Amino acid sequence: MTLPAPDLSGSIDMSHGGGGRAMARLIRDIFLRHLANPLLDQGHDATRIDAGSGRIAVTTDAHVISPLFFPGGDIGSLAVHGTLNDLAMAGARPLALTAAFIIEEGFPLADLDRIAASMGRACREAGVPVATGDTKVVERGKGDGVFITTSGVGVVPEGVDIGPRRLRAGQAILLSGPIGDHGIAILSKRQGLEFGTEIRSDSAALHRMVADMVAAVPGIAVLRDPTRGGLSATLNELAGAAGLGMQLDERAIPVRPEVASACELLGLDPLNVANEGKLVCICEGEDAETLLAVMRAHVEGRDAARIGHVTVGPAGFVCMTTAIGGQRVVDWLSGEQLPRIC
Amino acid sequence: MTLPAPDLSGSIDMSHGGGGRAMARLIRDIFLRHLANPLLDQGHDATRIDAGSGRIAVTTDAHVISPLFFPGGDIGSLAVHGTLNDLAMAGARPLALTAAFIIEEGFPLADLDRIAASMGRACREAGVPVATGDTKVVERGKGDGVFITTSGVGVVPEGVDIGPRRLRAGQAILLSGPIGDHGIAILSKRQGLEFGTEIRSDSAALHRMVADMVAAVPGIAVLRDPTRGGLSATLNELAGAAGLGMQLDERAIPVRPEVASACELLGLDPLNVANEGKLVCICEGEDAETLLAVMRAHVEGRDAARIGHVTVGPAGFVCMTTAIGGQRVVDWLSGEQLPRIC
Amino acid sequence: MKYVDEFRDRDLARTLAAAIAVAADPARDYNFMEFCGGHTHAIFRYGVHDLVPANVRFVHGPGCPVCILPARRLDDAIELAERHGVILCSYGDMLRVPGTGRRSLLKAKADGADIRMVYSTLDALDIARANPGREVVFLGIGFETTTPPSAAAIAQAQAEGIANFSVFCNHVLTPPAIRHILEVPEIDPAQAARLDGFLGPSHVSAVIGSRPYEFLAARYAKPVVIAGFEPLDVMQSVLMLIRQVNEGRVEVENQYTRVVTRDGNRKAQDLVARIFELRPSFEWRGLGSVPDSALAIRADYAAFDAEKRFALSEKQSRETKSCECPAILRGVKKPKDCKLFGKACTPETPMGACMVSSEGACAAYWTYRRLETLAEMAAE
Amino acid sequence: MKYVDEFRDRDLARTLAAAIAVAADPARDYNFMEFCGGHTHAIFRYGVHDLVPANVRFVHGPGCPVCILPARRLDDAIELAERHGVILCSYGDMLRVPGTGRRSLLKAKADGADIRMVYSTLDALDIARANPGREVVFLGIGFETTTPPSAAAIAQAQAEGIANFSVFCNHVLTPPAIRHILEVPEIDPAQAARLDGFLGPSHVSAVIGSRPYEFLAARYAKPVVIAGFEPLDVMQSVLMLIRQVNEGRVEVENQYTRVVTRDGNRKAQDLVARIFELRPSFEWRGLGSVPDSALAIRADYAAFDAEKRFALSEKQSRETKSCECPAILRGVKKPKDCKLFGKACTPETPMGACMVSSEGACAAYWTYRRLETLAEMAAE
Amino acid sequence: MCLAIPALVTELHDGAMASVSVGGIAKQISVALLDAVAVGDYVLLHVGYALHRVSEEEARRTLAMMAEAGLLQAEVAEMAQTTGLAGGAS
Amino acid sequence: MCLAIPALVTELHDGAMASVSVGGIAKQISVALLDAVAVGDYVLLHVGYALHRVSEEEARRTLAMMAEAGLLQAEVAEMAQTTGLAGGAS
Ligand code: SF4
Ligand code: SF4
Ligand SMILES: [Mg+2]
Ligand SMILES: [Mg+2]
Ligand SMILES: [Mg+2]
Ligand SMILES: [Mg+2]
Ligand SMILES: [Mg+2]
Ligand SMILES: [Mg+2]
Ligand SMILES: [Mg+2]
Ligand SMILES: [Mg+2]
Ligand SMILES: [Mg+2]
Ligand SMILES: [Mg+2]
Repeated sequence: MTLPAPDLSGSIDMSHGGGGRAMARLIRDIFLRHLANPLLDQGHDATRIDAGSGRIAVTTDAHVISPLFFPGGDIGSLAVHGTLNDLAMAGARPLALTAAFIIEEGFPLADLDRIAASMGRACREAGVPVATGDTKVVERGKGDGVFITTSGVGVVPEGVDIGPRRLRAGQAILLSGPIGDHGIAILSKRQGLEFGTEIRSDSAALHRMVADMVAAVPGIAVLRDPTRGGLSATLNELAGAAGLGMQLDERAIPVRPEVASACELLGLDPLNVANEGKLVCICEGEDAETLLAVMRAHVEGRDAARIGHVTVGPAGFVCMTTAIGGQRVVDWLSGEQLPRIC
Repeated sequence: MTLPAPDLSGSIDMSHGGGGRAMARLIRDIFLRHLANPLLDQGHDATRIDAGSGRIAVTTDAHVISPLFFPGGDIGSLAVHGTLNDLAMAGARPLALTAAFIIEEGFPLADLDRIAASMGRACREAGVPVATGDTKVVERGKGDGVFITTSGVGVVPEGVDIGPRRLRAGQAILLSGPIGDHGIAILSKRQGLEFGTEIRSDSAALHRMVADMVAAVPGIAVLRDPTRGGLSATLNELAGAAGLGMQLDERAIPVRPEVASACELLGLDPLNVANEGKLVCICEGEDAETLLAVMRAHVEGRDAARIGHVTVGPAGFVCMTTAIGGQRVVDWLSGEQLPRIC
Repeated sequence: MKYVDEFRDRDLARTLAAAIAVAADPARDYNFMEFCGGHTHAIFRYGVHDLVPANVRFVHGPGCPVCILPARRLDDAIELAERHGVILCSYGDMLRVPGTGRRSLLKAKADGADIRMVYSTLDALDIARANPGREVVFLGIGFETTTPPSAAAIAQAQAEGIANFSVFCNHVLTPPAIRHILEVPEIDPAQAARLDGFLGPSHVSAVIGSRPYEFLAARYAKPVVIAGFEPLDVMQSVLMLIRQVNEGRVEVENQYTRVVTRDGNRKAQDLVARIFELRPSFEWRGLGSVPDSALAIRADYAAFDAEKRFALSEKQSRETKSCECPAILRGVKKPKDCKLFGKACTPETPMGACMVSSEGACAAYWTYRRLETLAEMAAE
Repeated sequence: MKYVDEFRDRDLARTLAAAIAVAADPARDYNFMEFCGGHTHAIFRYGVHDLVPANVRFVHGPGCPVCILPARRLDDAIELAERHGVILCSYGDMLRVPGTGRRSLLKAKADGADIRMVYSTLDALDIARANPGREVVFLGIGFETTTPPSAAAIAQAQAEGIANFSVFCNHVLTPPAIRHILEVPEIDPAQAARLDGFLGPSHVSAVIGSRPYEFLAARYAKPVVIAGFEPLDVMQSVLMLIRQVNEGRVEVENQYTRVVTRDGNRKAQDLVARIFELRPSFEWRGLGSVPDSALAIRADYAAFDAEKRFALSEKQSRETKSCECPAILRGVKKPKDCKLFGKACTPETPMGACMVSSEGACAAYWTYRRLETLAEMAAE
Repeated sequence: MCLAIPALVTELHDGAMASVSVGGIAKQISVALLDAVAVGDYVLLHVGYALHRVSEEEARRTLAMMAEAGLLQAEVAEMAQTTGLAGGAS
Repeated sequence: MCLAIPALVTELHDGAMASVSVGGIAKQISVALLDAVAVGDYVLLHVGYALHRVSEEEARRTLAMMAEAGLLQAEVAEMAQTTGLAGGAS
């Protein structure tokens, strides 16, 4: 599909969201150009997908990140990766995505184009199409550049049954790589917190690695991507849902030195910082090495590590042996993560 | 599931979107309370659905309406209806919805509760669950109360094949009822345009009526809901996609007297005004009466009418015999619909 | 809707069409100028063309206050919002009109200017009351119909002491514009001779009455019918014009008797006279500088005059090149004569005001009749 | 990370733990007050408890500038943002602290106040430069460590003539607070006797040196070790205190020699002395009114003093009822002694500042050690 | 130009304001530009202001003339006189 | 209290500003509170300002003392003298 390059010198105005021709042109010139695929080309508000038989998985995430462009990605690639990963965390093979855009009046077309191009690239690399989309424009001061909500549908292979009910004491807790890269990459671009050093977001699609993991060990108990709220939120949520405890070893949890430094500087705990290309896998202890090997064979899991295990109790608590050998509770993040001076 | 009534006296702040416990509590107290269902209760970011076999349909729409509450509905019911209808327009039986919320700092919890309650009601009435969701909070001045993106998945019955490729000259164009109610209901609540008279949005779920229509006439060529951009946008899009023409009869198109009056007052063309509970059905001429009868048996299609037919040409043009018997082109809305004085 | 639906009746339209067909002499042409965009809109939206013989032709006049506002005045309005930081209140009609460099109020708004659409000057006053710390400027456009509401707003602001409210006045007058078309030879020497009569502005006459058009019959020997804006009003008025022509009468007739009288609304006229005074001349897109054709706010009310309150810079304002709006507004060209029509210029990318105003001739041809227009263009 | 990672080494921690175990006399208790929240944080985050014998106890002091700021001052800050419409710049630490009626700066922001988190006074100055039409107030909190950056900002604003910048000064001093704990009998007569020594503030001493703590040894016969904030620093300092106690020495020792000297940073001290002067007394949450314990901006710099620029109203400010923060800040109660702990009061719904500041004792017990704490509470 | 529409006055308020019904739509408008407006009057509404009264009788006459458009020659002349217009030259 | 962290000065700028590396993170800070800061110095960074120099030698000594914590009695006294502190009463 080769359309002539459109004029991208202007900016979005309300007419781009009015439902008329200006919007149709915007969709053709930007979204269809970058996201073209046979499903989207059906030209329907709702798109048919051949799921074959089997169980399907659906997911949705609204992406509201600021800044929109950051080292290692942008809101477009992030929106694709985030939703692919949520499908993968259900053990599902992603079939298709949908994407809904809420764009602020005055947003530069060139930036939108760049974002859509990045989404298209991420989709092609992942081998998963955007099947349908939607575009709304809001008045200046009623949005923040662009928000993208992506939803996803996938098929769950036979025999895969992933969820917190499957947690048992003694299971191993694996982490696919160093934590905190995404959250620190974003913070490093926020006004007043800028770093000169580039810390890249880990934003990445994990479904291929997960497919291999599920193929190697169909009985994986839990997969979860520690995004907003970081590793601490993910593990606390799981411990709470399962009514079990967890015991971590701080020294086993990989954190890049620059990320650790940034956390020291801002008074943050890396355990609370968001990731966008990492997963937590909980499995029987005897499967841990197999799964670590599978993960390490993928670039996304190169630094995978076993970071702890599930315990009978204290129920709902995540505990950790600290660097110096003491004990602490690993709590949820309280409220928003704020840099601090004390 | 009976949870104690939560405290709804406060308002949203950034911590509600931080990924920590405050957010978990918000989800439990408001979203789970109103939207609880076995799928959502899986507690996963991605939810499994048993689709059986067959083709599935997916859709997404971002809802950014202002005001959030309007006669005949609110953003919550609208978000449910809009997405159910998009699935129905593919001839699909809706299986599940997802809902992603972008909430502005300072938004009253009580309003959010009211919206979630309305979504829950709409879902129960429709018999379709919200399978998974997501919540983001943006700073004051970077949102507009709340935006809701709903996506949907459905199954397309065997033998149903709906799409603009199926259009043929001679087919009948049916409309399920009077147009313009939704757009005028919204405008009537905008600052400076208030009417004293209550015009109610037509917001409604059409999938049950569509299921009956598809059962009665599996060979329906096209179904489409004339939402943003109104009937004119829908028909122009179809005519353009099919490379055919359309001929309408202005006097056959139902418009409520109050809606017609409001359009006169504001200088709007009812053909350009949004609907949220109407559909256009294009079918073989011989099936028209059958389908009209099916529609009229539903409250949503009580005033269904045959409003025109597909023509060979002029390709891509929608023409109309006017009230006085002249001819005109029915064009897309240009840009945003603005009230005018001239 | 009373007084509306009855005047869109298909049976009555057929009766009138038959009468017009009988009355129109096939041996000659009838070229009637509808001064008003409102008539243009009604003719196209209802397909009145299709109900009159081909030799009865409509010539579209300059009666669209949006279309005739030159780029300079729009650029000034944008400057008020952007440089002076005022809340600029405008009727919806003006928002998409391109100024210099095709920049519109809507684009200025997207770029951050505080531009608000209002339905009435009453709303602009409300905005001024609600924002005492901000300057609120109402962009006053329109003919004699729309001028009294601007006058009323200024009177109200004075009575209440609303000190942050002012009007950027662009109100214009219809009779001088019509006279200009007929009188100024450099506009088009053949034009005056070609026109067989006028459909007179009805809502303007609701305020000023029909008397101000009597000069047309008296001095220029052109039949006039003050014509309502519903399609049957237009058809009946056409019938009345044809009969005047056929009978050699030259009169100001009034088809729109349910609203228009000879004297109009004296109270509104007095209020306008109290607040406004004639400008010596005003620039009209298409017509150029027309003497005594527009209003300015009197010195007594200078406090409410945005032109006096804010220093507006000198500008190199320019209309879009090769846009034929000017000739179309004078009635000497049709949209099909513009090579941009339907190509570079569409309602989404308007090059001229005639394409963006719903009352503009280009917009009407595009929206309601572009099939025929594009076919004619291809044929030529 | 150099000078950080080495001081978190597990093997060295074991060595120190062994030495402490050997040194600590099992026949007695060691009650050491860590004045600083920074120490509290390090002890809990690294589980230093688990590496010292049970008879070595940490008593948490009032060294958290967030915790000791009374509701009244926070209410004043909210008033500056809401009633005076200033841009209020604050370190992230203050945003969630509840004032009267549990209203925080974050809630005021959600309700529309313009409150901005800054990382440095440098950023607050940038905001003032970027918003010349707005008043920008920096909420100055902190001990001697954080005071020089506020002083530097005021000096810079004066040098540059940044007229819209001011500081709402809540800077407080550590030595008077420690003296107050030991001296004022109505606070708790038994307290002074119970304490066996102090872990002295290390970053405060980076600025003021160790000399200002010599009175503790000299006048109150309490051993002091100026202790770094890394967990090994704390452990080594504990060992040094135990040895002083065991040997009957009463000295000011300096564990944190890599940064602290006896004299501190004279340049910073001079700048602080130029801009600020002692307040006769200041209200501390927990300690009440403490003489000579806080700084105010000198009259020479009144233009940069938010308390002088803006009229702050009289208020009925109130701390949350039955919050035990005051007693906890004096070291006479522990979080488990508060019946709200973990029930009504959690970090998401903090009833007192000790729960919201990361340096607060309640937050530390909740975040890192609530298992044990809740168990103890259940047992009692 | 000048979108205007007939409105039925349903209530009069202070400050020369009135409630009107525009084909069933209730709206607040200004009647400051008209004298002696009464409930039950139809007025021509433009940008929130009543510009002129609408005459029921004249509307009826106009419709009647349309219905008899073929026979109308005589009546046109009559109408012109009645309304005091048609002061043409010729 | 008072979150502060060691930073390596990598570049000096006008206006008493400096570039530092905080464990590999580049950051602009103020050195207005210190005299004669040089590239290669480690400083203690707090809320964007360098508060004090960090002494490499003292850090090494401290770590060495920790490693020999069991044997340290004598050295503590020595350390106190070296730094001119320990002016205790007793
Ligand atoms: S078509 Fe466009 S460019 Fe041409 S005359 Fe009309 S408005 Fe001007
Ligand atoms: S637990 Fe909460 S209420 Fe109790 S003392 Fe601590 S901060 Fe105050
Ligand atoms: Mg859709
Ligand atoms: Mg996600
Ligand atoms: Mg859509
Ligand atoms: Mg914004
Ligand atoms: Mg996830
Ligand atoms: Mg999700
Ligand atoms: Mg839709
Ligand atoms: Mg989510
Ligand atoms: Mg807003
Ligand atoms: Mg649709």
